[in-house]
Amino acid sequence: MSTQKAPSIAVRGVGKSYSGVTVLHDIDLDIAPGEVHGLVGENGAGKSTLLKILGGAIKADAGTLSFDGEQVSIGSPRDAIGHGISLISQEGALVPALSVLDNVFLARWSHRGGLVSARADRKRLTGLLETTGFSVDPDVRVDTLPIGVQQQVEILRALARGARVIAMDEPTAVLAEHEKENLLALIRRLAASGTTIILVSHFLEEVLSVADRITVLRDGALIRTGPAAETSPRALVGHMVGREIDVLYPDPRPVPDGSPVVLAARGLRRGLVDGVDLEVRSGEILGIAGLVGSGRTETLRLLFGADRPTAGVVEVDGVALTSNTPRAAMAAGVAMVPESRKEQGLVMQRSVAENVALSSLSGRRSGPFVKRPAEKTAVGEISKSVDIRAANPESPIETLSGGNQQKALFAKWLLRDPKVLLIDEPTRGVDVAAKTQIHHLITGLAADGMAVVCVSSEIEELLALSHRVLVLRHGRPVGEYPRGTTPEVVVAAAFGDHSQGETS
Amino acid sequence: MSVDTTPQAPATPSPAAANNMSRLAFRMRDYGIVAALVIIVIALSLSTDTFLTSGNLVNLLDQTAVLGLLATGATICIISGVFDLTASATLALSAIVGVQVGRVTDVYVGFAAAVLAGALLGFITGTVVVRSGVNSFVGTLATSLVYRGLAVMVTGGAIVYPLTQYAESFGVLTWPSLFGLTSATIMFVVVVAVLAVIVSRTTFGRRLYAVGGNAEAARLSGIRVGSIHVTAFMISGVCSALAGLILASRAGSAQSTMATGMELTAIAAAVVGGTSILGGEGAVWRAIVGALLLTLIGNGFNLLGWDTIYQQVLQGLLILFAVTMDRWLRKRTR
Amino acid sequence: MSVDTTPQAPATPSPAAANNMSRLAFRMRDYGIVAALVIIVIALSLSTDTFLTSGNLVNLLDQTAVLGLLATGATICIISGVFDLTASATLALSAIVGVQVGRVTDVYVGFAAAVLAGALLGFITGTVVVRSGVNSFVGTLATSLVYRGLAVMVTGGAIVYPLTQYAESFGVLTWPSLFGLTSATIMFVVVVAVLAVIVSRTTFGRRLYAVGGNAEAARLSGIRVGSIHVTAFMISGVCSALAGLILASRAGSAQSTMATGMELTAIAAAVVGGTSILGGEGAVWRAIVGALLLTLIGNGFNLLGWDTIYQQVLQGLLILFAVTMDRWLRKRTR
Amino acid sequence: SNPNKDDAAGGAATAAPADKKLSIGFFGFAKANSFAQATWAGVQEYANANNAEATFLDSNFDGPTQVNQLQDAVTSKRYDVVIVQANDGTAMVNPVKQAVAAGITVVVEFTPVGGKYDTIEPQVPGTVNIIDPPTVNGDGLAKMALEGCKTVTDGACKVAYFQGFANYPLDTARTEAAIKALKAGGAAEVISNFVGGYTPDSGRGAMQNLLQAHPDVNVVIGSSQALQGATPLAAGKKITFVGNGGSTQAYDFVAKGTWFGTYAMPEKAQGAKAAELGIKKARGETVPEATDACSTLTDYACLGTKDKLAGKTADYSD
Ligand SMILES: Nc1ncnc2c1ncn2[C@@H]1O[C@H](COP(=O)(O)OP(=O)(O)OP(=O)(O)O)[C@@H](O)[C@H]1O
Ligand SMILES: Nc1ncnc2c1ncn2[C@@H]1O[C@H](COP(=O)(O)OP(=O)(O)OP(=O)(O)O)[C@@H](O)[C@H]1O
Ligand SMILES: [Mg+2]
Ligand SMILES: [Mg+2]
Repeated sequence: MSTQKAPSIAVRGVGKSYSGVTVLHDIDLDIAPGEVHGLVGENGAGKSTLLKILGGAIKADAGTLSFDGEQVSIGSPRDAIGHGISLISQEGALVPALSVLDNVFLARWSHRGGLVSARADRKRLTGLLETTGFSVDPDVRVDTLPIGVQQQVEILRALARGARVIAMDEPTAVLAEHEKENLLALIRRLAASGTTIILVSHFLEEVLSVADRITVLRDGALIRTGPAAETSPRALVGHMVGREIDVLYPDPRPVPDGSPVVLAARGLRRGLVDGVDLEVRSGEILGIAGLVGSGRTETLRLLFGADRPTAGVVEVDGVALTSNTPRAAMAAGVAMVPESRKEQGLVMQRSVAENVALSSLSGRRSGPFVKRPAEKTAVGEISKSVDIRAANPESPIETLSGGNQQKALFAKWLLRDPKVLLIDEPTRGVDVAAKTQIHHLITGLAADGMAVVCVSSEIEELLALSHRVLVLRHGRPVGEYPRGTTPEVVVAAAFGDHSQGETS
Repeated sequence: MSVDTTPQAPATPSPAAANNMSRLAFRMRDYGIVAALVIIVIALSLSTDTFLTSGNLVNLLDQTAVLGLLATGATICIISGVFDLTASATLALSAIVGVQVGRVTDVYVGFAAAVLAGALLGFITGTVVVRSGVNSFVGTLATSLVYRGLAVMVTGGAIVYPLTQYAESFGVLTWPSLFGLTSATIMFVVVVAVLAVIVSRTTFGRRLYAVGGNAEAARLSGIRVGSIHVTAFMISGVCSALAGLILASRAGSAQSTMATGMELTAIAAAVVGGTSILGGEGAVWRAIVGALLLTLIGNGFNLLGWDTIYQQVLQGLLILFAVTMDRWLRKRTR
Repeated sequence: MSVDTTPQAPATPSPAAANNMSRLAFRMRDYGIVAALVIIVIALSLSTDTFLTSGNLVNLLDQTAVLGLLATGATICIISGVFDLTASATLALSAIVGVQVGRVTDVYVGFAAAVLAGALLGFITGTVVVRSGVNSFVGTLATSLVYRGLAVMVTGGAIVYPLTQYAESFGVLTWPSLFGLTSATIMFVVVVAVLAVIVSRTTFGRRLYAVGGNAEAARLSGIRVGSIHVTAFMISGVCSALAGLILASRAGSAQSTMATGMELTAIAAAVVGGTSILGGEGAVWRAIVGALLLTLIGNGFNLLGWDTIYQQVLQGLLILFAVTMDRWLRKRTR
Repeated sequence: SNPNKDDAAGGAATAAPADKKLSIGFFGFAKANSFAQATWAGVQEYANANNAEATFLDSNFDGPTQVNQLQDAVTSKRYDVVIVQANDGTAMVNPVKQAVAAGITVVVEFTPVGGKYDTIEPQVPGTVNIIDPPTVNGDGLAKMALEGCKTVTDGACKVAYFQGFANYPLDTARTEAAIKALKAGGAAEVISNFVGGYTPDSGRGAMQNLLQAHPDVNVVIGSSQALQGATPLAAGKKITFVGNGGSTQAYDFVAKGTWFGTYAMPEKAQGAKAAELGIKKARGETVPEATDACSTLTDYACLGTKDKLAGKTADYSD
């Protein structure tokens, strides 16, 4: 990729605080050229903050950075890019109305005398697509793409800049299993060709498999840096949370015999979704698997009435929904944790408390007024039970770390105490400990009789949580597998290869 | 008027001292524009001996009433993510309706009819914007042309008056009342206080912010985005109608060109107060601060008797000063 | 003027037929407002025999020139995510500068001075907005007060004229020229065509869209968001200055109240054309379509001889029709 | 009941001694307006010559601003006499009442305060009027246009009337009066659906469209500014114009014969007269409550045709 050799990076005494709250403290870190450096830690540990400082997105309050022993000042993203550092940020940094092509080469367009040469860019993109194995239509607006594909666009952009250092903030969080593998392979190839990679991820196995060394952050402090070969997931978790915890998947309680069907859908169709039938019983967790773009998200949205199906019915407790709107679904006891917390889930500039309370406002009012003490109690309790770490529930939710935002989104829907919970990517961007908490939460809810439909690109998680897994391909169910099926079988089905498995 | 939700004690008992510090900074930051207002008030009190007289303060509030009402309506719409450029046309049309209905019935019935007309026009504006799916800026712009046109058609381009026997009681809003304030001021304060409570304390208020902050997230949370917008337009319509009644009551008549262009001054007041035009943020008290600031600057110049040739320049600079100060206080503590 | 980037053949050889179909729908969808314009043109051609005469078309373009230039400036600012409410004040101030400089030098030097003044004022506006960090809506509103005030101070509130010996050549922009079009029209077409190419084809144009679409993403990509905004304001300033020269050339003089309020008509034209006020979308040709549509409606009414009392209502309804049609065509094919 | 009413009566001004320097506030349309500047020149000249000092309060054509300015002037007690050139005659009623109540001498100049456009009588008790009612203005324009018809056609005369602002009550009243008088006076056709506005540019647009729709028009009436933009388009055609306003440009067009006439108010004289009325009243002299500006200040009732304007110079320019 790069012609210049990647530099060695030395971070010394870097610190950062927001309105008096320290989020990074005295960080010393050395990264060797061509190294893959893993960065792990709980939600809110300060990983993104550190990356943003390296990428020039924010300025550190204290400390210095040097490249190849030479101290540099990075005051802006321009400076960082100038030094060959490219940041793929957690929140995503695409320009919605521009095409894939324009986003990949953002501010680096090929041009002749100022006139953009789309042809040259197209050629460059074709090359990049070949190296990465991604496939994206260069001409569509990026905001029409699923987030998985958007993530690929961001990766392509970092590569297009020929960066010598690429800092990736949870790049795999939104990718499906096989895409993750692709990306990890890509990272290895890049490292082999001399690019330095800093990788933030909550998938410890993944970090262990690809990183040369791993740094653990906790509460803004650097706990330890060491070779990946000398540690284990268990040890890492220990460092991250400061105590031993159990990160095994909980087993869902078996669905009681004769448990009634709560949610049923027949012949759902719209756009990509081409005839989905499903049934979920009380106490059951139905997993939906599939490749990116297989229509999993679309299906959940149709179940919730977020989009109006062109054909088919959704029934709750045997009664068809009165209309295909979120309101009707909610009235019938359905809740949905959407895929993208930024676009569909949260009102970013409002407070944590307001966001959590939003979908259940009517439950706590006297006349037109919000019962504020009741709200405070309810929000406080639910926040505790999903473990939202916010300094202040009144601060804007955009100041929370990604994982904590996800937990707030979860809390918002649990406050409604729904009968049916539809979850799209339940643990996207959530740290290991919290992930386990969410898994326990989901199985616990099912054990209490809730019907759960869960979409996850993390196949292990999906198989561990679900009583049953439905595989979608091109918007159509292509198989249903009972608990205990191996990941290989499900992935094969998702790819359209049925030879390995049996439909139950 | 009431002030926005004060943050309560933290739910998590974490680092308390740092927390309180940041809480204080957080509050300060939100009141930068108030500080700017206070600075200007102090400057005026020191440099004139007429500014801090009760007579002038009564005037000041009276002068703020119309703009304050419109700015409140504008703020509520902006919080919910829409602009209402029909405000001044709605003002004219409802005032005309008020006068005309008053002619055949009674002044107070006329007033009530004007308010109803304002609500109805707001409902129509909202429905047009929501149904057509057109951006509210251009949707309400077109609608405002229609309303102004209707006002011309209803009046035939002339001025309409209450019947002579009602002419005096029609001026009721200009009469002095409680604490020597004019009735218009009293009405303004009461209406704005009620709206401030609605916006900051009710479930509707919460929904307003959610819709303006992220309409899709709000919709997926079961909020009827369309009806929240329609309601915001209706509130704005009522505010416009009340402002129209104040103007009509002062003039003793109504006409189709009333308050032309004032919808923009209202939006300006809202934004000067610190409400973000991007939606999802802002507060009713900010509308009032913005309206007061704009009125104050004019009032100050008049009292100081400075050459009007420099007024505009200084006015512009003062507004820039106020909003920049607000902005910097906010940024520093971010 | 040039039309937006046409999508090239897809790089991925995927389902080609479906792709072409959707590409076609995609185009249709983008030109809803043009369709609305065409419908109105056809209606006017059928209902009057004067509309489709070359004389009237020459007039129409001449009448569109000023609004078209301002709308282009407004569109470029809006694409980049800012509003320029100084447009009409900049227009007045630069026209005045043009006349005054012309008095001591020569008409054409004066014209050049006006354009320079427009660029300079745009630079100042942009710098004020970027540096203060204030929302552009209120920042430019305040700045426009300052500019208008300066215009009053410069002229002492009087009208300024070119020297008598230059009076005739000062009217140059009203003279007929190529194809019988006025010089003002020619200038308008050339400037707008150049700007359309800049916006749709250059890297600067791309940066403009990127900054307006997601300023943070643009910043993270190393784009100097501030200087893009300043440049947008400068372009808008130049457009205003040119519009001001046309108006001054027609009037044979300049004064501080020129074109008051026209910045809003310009924004309206931009938005009617289909540029989103949220930024990051839009095109120069849309500004022209919007300006043409608004001018056309006025022109049509005059030719039809309808009573002015119904004009506003019908104007509002026609604009609503046009933008709603545009909107629905877009939605259907999404 | 209305408590305002009582103090309204109590505000009868006490006469100021002749040696007291009086302070005059002139509430004009806008500083950036040459018409208002002409008024101002008259006011200032008379004031300076008669032991008074005048100030121009610039409302910049904004109705509400002017209301606040007058209200604040009453508070600050800065002026003994105010001369009001109202942007919005109805909105000014209340502050004018307050000023009268506070014992300030109020002179209403050029446009009426109050909503009646067909009378010179004061509409707020206690004020002094020197105005040119819009209906009188409209009648005058029609009268000149009908005269003008004879210079361009022997047959039926087609007259176009460019409105000022579309459907502003003041404009409406003037337009209606003019149309009525034109029809009564025998104009064959009256075209009144064109808005010419108050700038050369808007006048130019209106004229372009007019010539498209009615190439056979004989006489065009409009504001002097609008006609300035319209006139060049009629070059070589048998069309004459009647302007509304006595600017230098209008005088020139009339003198050259391009226009048949213009409604020419000697505005500086009107300003001086207003100042005279105000100062005299404040010093306790009796002055007429209502003065018709045109018939008092000119011997040709503002109907400025070529012979009437010969040798006269305009007070302001457009
Ligand atoms: N703009 C901001 N204002 C205030 N606090 C902030 C801001 N940005 C981040 N924080 C706080 O800084 C801390 C560290 O956040 P950061 O995003 O670096 O965490 P993270 O390790 O990336 O977490 P996650 O795994 O959830 O993404 C968190 O407590 C967060 O709430
Ligand atoms: N590579 C791609 N390029 C362009 N569009 C794609 C691509 N993959 C999927 N899509 C679009 O994504 C939409 C369906 O995605 P949907 O979100 O339902 O799938 P998903 O399986 O949930 O994927 P994700 O894991 O990204 O959420 C369809 O509109 C489809 O056309
Ligand atoms: Mg993070
Ligand atoms: Mg999905």
